[in-house]
Amino acid sequence: MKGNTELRVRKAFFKHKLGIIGMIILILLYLMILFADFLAPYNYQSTKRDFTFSEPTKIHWRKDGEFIGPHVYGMTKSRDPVTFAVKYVKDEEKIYPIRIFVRGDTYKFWGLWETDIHLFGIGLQDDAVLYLFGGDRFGRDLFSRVLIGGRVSLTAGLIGTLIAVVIGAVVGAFSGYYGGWIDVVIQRLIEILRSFPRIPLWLALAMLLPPTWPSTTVYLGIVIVLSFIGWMGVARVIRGMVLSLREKEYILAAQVIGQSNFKIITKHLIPNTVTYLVVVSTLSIPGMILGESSISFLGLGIKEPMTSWGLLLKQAQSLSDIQAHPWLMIPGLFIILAVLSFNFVGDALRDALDPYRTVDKV
Amino acid sequence: MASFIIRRILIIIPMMFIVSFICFFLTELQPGDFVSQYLENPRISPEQIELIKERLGLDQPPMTRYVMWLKQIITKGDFGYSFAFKRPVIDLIWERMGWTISIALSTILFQWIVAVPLGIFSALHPYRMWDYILTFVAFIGISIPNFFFALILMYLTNSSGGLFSSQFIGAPLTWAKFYDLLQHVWLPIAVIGLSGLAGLMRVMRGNMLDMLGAPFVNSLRARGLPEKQVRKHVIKNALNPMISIAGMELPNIFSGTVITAIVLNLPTMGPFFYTALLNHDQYLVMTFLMFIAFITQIGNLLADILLAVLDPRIRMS
Amino acid sequence: MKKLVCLFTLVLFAVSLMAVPAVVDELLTPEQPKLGGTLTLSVTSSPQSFNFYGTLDGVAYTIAGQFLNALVEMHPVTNALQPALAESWEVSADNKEVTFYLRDVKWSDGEPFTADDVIFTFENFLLNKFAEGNSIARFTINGEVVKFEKVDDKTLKAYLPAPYGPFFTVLSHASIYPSHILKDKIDENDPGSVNELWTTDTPLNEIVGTGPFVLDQYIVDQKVTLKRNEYYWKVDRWGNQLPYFDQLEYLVVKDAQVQSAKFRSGEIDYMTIEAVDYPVLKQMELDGGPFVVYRAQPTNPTPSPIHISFNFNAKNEELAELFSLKNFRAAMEFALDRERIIEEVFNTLAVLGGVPVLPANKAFYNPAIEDLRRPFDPEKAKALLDEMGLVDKNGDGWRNLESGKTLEFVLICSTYQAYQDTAYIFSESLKAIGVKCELQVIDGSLLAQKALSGDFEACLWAFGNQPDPQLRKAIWSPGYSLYYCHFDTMNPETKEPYADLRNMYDWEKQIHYAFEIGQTAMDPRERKVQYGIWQELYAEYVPFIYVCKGMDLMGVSKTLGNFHQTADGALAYAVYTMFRK
Amino acid sequence: MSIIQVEHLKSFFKTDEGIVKAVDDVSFELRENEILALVGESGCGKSVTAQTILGLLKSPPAMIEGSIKYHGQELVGLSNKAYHKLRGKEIGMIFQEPMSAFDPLYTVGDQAAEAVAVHSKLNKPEIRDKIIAMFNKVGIPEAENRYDEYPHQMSGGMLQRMLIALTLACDPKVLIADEPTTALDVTIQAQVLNLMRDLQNEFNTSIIFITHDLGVVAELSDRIHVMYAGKIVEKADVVELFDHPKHPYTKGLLASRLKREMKGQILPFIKGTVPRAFEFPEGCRFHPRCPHAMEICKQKDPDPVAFENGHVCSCWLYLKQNKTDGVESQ
Repeated sequence: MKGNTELRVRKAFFKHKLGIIGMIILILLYLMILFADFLAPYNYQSTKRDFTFSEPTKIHWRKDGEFIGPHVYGMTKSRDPVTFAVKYVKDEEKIYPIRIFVRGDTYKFWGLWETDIHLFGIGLQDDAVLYLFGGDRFGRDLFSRVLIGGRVSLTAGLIGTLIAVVIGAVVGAFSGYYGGWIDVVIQRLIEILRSFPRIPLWLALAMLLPPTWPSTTVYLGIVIVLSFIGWMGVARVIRGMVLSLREKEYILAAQVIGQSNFKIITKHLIPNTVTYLVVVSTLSIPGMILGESSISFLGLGIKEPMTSWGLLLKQAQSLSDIQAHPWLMIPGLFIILAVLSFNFVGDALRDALDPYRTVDKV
Repeated sequence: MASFIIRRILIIIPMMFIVSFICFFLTELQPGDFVSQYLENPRISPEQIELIKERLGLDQPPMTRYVMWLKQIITKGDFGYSFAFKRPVIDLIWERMGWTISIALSTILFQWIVAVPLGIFSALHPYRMWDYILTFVAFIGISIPNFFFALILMYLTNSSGGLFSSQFIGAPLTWAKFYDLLQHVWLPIAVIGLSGLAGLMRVMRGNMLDMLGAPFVNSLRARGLPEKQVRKHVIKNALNPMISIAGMELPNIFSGTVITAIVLNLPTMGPFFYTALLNHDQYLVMTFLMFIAFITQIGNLLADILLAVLDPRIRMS
Repeated sequence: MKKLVCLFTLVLFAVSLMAVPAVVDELLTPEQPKLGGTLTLSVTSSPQSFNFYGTLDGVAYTIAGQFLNALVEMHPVTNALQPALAESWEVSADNKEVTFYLRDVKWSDGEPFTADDVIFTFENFLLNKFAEGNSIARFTINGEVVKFEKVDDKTLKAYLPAPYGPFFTVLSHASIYPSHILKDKIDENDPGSVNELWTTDTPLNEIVGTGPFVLDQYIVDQKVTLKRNEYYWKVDRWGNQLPYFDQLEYLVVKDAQVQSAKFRSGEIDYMTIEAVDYPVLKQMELDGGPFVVYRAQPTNPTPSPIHISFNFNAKNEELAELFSLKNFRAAMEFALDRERIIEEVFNTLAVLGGVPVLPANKAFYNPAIEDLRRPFDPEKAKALLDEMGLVDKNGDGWRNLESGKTLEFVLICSTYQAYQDTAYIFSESLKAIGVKCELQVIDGSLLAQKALSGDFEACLWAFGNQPDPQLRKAIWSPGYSLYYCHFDTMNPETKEPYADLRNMYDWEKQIHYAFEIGQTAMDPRERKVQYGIWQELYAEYVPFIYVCKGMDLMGVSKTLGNFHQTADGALAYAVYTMFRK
Repeated sequence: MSIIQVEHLKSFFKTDEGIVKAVDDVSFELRENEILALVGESGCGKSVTAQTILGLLKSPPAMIEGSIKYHGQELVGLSNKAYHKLRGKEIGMIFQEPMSAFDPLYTVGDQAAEAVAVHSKLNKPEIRDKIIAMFNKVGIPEAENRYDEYPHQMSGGMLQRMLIALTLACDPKVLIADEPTTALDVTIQAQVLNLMRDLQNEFNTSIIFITHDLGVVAELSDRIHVMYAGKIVEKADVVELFDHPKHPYTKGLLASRLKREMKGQILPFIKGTVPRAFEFPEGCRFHPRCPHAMEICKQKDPDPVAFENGHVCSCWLYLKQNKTDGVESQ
């Protein structure tokens, strides 16, 4: 019977076309951040004076009509004498072929071993770059920065949700299982915390993070801040589910044979809510990704030299940037893409796992 | 029913106490205080900073200040004094209420007017092209960061935010002014509304699908009711659960749009709160948070009452 | 161009004239005006108050500046001091007594302005230590406060405890309040209650002034409107009473982007422009946009040029010792790539600036510093560090301290983008010479708190600046409260104003003395010499490494008259002389 | 004379797991003034048959073939609009769970009135009077007050009476009762059954009575059709069926009824369960559970065999003589 359910769920999920597309995009995105250093042609921090605000590099295939493989040309920076706008002039004499497994900036792959091999690139050149998404104001490669920034954005939501769901499940299960005054206290507390609006509470909490923390700790702090709100919704629903589950025969049986309450909760109650937890997790990750980007956008979150999509987008917040350097908005597209995909997957999962729709957005 | 409402109202009182406590310590834990911004001003000597601290009561231990604050609220209804504005915080919040509420309510109205029919439409034609298109558009709506969307819309429409052109700010209400307002106000409503719209639409669609499959619907059909009348029953049943969502959504629309309101230059409480937060204008921040929590409670209460009015099962239990 | 702020000239030529309105010079009125209309500007937040002395809010200052005047004022373009509410004055031979002859001016409600108003303002606001925005420090000379005395309704005497060079400069910041309006509103028993006067909920007809405009309407978080003051005391050279505009509006615009959008659409008449936005706006101008974009020599006093400082009293003693070495700081200056910062952060729209007196400030700028300034030279920086024994001992790419620890420190800076970017570039350059510099970006007020409590290692910051260095003595003179790179120079008991000379390096003592002498000297030449000494010592010993100063960039609607750039590059305009073409 | 004539009716559903043949080639007729019982375990397609007759299955996803004639009018493929005139007015239906047959947000009276108003030209007070009269007729105490109460305020038995009352208030010629007593207590069941019989006598309504309980229909109905897995396996009148059941399934159903004389014995039952609708077996669908299953049963579906007294049964046991023919004719 269980096998059948699984089959049905899988079938139902795969029927949801948008869900599949979302799933594929997410897998690609997470693979991307997993191998970010390798995929990124440059170190995300390395600045290049001669390529500030350089537009996305054009890749050429032919030289004088003859196919010579993908290559880029050398670029010279100049400034408009009146407007002081930066301009780049290409030098067709200087040809740099794009190769794979090319040597470039050194990095520590997964923090394990040092290497300088990148999937593709033109190597380190003085007068040419391969900036697929253009350069930022320090001449850093936006493509590489998007890849690395994704690490923060995509994992913050994931870990934040994980923490939220774990806390929510445990608190909810205890509340529902024990009932009585414990339940009353927890429910009131949740109700109180839920009556604070999300973004102001996030901001107020983000202000609590000591600004002197190193960026990695700030990152953890942000994750915890994000998870702070998510858990309450989970706890409420889990409580409801546990309330009905605890009347079930097998729980009564477990009690009769004298299993400890803790064991009953962790072994019998929580596992029975896993379906719901999975759906709820998928559906709350997008909110957290957006939350991280909002907090970073306001400058209360991730700070330089670390980076995240929200922080990258902060640099594209001016109208003149939209006009002069529209490529700076690319991180915004990545946020949309990731959030959209999570929503699709979550929706598909909800439809598949929960045909009776007990799961609503938390 | 009356006892239910009274009980609900009474619960709010102890809850607000806890809320006030949380608010206070949330602001207390933040590094720095209001006078830290004075430190770099060479016009102000360290001695004077001490003086200001004393005047504002910042030299007292936190617990004393909390008790004092609470006492003032209970005995005089005085929520304290804004350090920056030298005025009672409640006045300051009150000044900004008008627009905040108007925009929040119009946004909710907009969301419902758009989301409910689309959700119904989507549910009546499930898994068809239009359903997919609406779903897709709705999801894009949730997925765009508000501020980003606001910025792009501003750029595309050449708008400069705000609610009025400058010549109409403070001008007496005329048709021209109203027209000017309409020209401006659609932007924040669209931006803020779009993100919630998708969720509402999806919920409405889900509720509708649930209800369409409910046994009583078949029963109604079997009695020979025309499809139009059957749908009326279905929609009414599907709408009810949405009311509690509206109750929950109210506070977020009230204040959850801080960034959008900054980007769009709206005279609402969100940006005001953010500035106060950065300024460490403690009583202002606390009162604001409390106020929102209070609104939420009221929102939930109203939702519960409305739900009870509309649903006999709740009304009578 | 700029005439010196010459006190003696003023004393000699300040003749008590008949009660005629002041005529504004040609610099501000090159064009013949059209009258009427509305000038629309913007402010970045709602004013926290309309009380100049009750708040420390820049927006409140901007607005109060339109309806209040002081006894003397600075020329908006040349910064030269000129008579304002005081029509003329006499200084006694010992430089300790000044007699002011007040102008025949009416408050905006028609009441006459008298010496009582001045006395009232000083007593209750300026010299009231409970007023949050008081100016006691500026009117305190050697620990004693300046005293004012009424002679008759139109005459007033000031008694200075000692000769005080910047007296008229500080006086130009002392806006005079109407005593007939406020006298009854002050709670005698609570001198702090003055802060609660003229808050934003005060009926605007109770706020009267002598400035060109008076408050008319305040729409919370949206707009402050001022209307023309019928009784304003200035006229143009054709005899028109000023100001030309009937109305002055400040739109409240929190977000810089919205401000920019409003300017582009012509809703705002002029605004300062960020360097990064310059190219786009300039291009729009060239493409026939409705505005002109100016690029001018920096004269704006705020902020001062960005500086980087190292804490001589850092908690880490090894670093503290290092930071107090001149050669280390010199090495840091060699490692500072100013050219790159100007190019990348400021789009080339910045100048090197002074230390911190701006080159445009002819009255005090000492050009000798230009030769002392250490240009970007990583090799020299490396050599200096090598020489000090700060070499990479363990081969990890970072230099090591004597104790073997990595040479690393934390550089704090505020969230303001240009500062962050500057700090980032600096840390990158340091990386290249083997010095590890961690950036810590924190909120501005928190930065102030950390820096001013000595809780930092290195700091990138900019203070407000003033044309007269004396007004910034608290920051730049060793021994004062804001000389935050070396707090040991302060007397631990009294903190201020008594410096502890024992803990000062010789060069710090010299700077300290230069400021003390400059303060009581009345001869501008003498003052320039003293502050010149300070600038040279700063350039040589770099307690603060000055980076650069952004140019004054401004976008101005083409429809605005009497807004122009002078021959030597400064922008000339005043709210009361501009008009709509 | 037959009121409803069902011929070769098929109701198939397309689902994720394949095509569900819920009703597969079913033919029967409902005669005037009779109570026809459709009997079988749950999941045999009884309810689907009923809903198909009333056009309540949406097509798609339902695929409906065959013919349903009501007074000679073809119902398969009838437009929704035409169906509206039919439902309630001509053919009424009573559902299994009275609790969920009402919209919880309206009073029962309003819902009844709404249904009556669709089919009659009476004005509001008249409708109200008619419904209250009907409520009284089905034995609802204080009918006047009950009219303005909500479904959740009433017991299941009461609701079922109301459902019957409001269905009859529309004066239908045919009543389809889909397990009207299943959700009720035993005592209430008896009341409802008695009520239905009385009403049938009074209004001359023809009734299709769907149930899984042979005991219930024994006294109530005139004829019985036994359904299994989407097919009618046996048709007979009551006495004939109870006295001479032919199909092994019918026998099994009869055997598994509680009888007083069986005290102390183990209750016989049909082994196994009704297969899920998308995995009906090949051949005779009952063969996996049939004690008499033969090789032929696994391969081919039996055709109906007619006996005396209108008794019809589809089973290879009675087709033995034709067995070889059948295989050969394949």
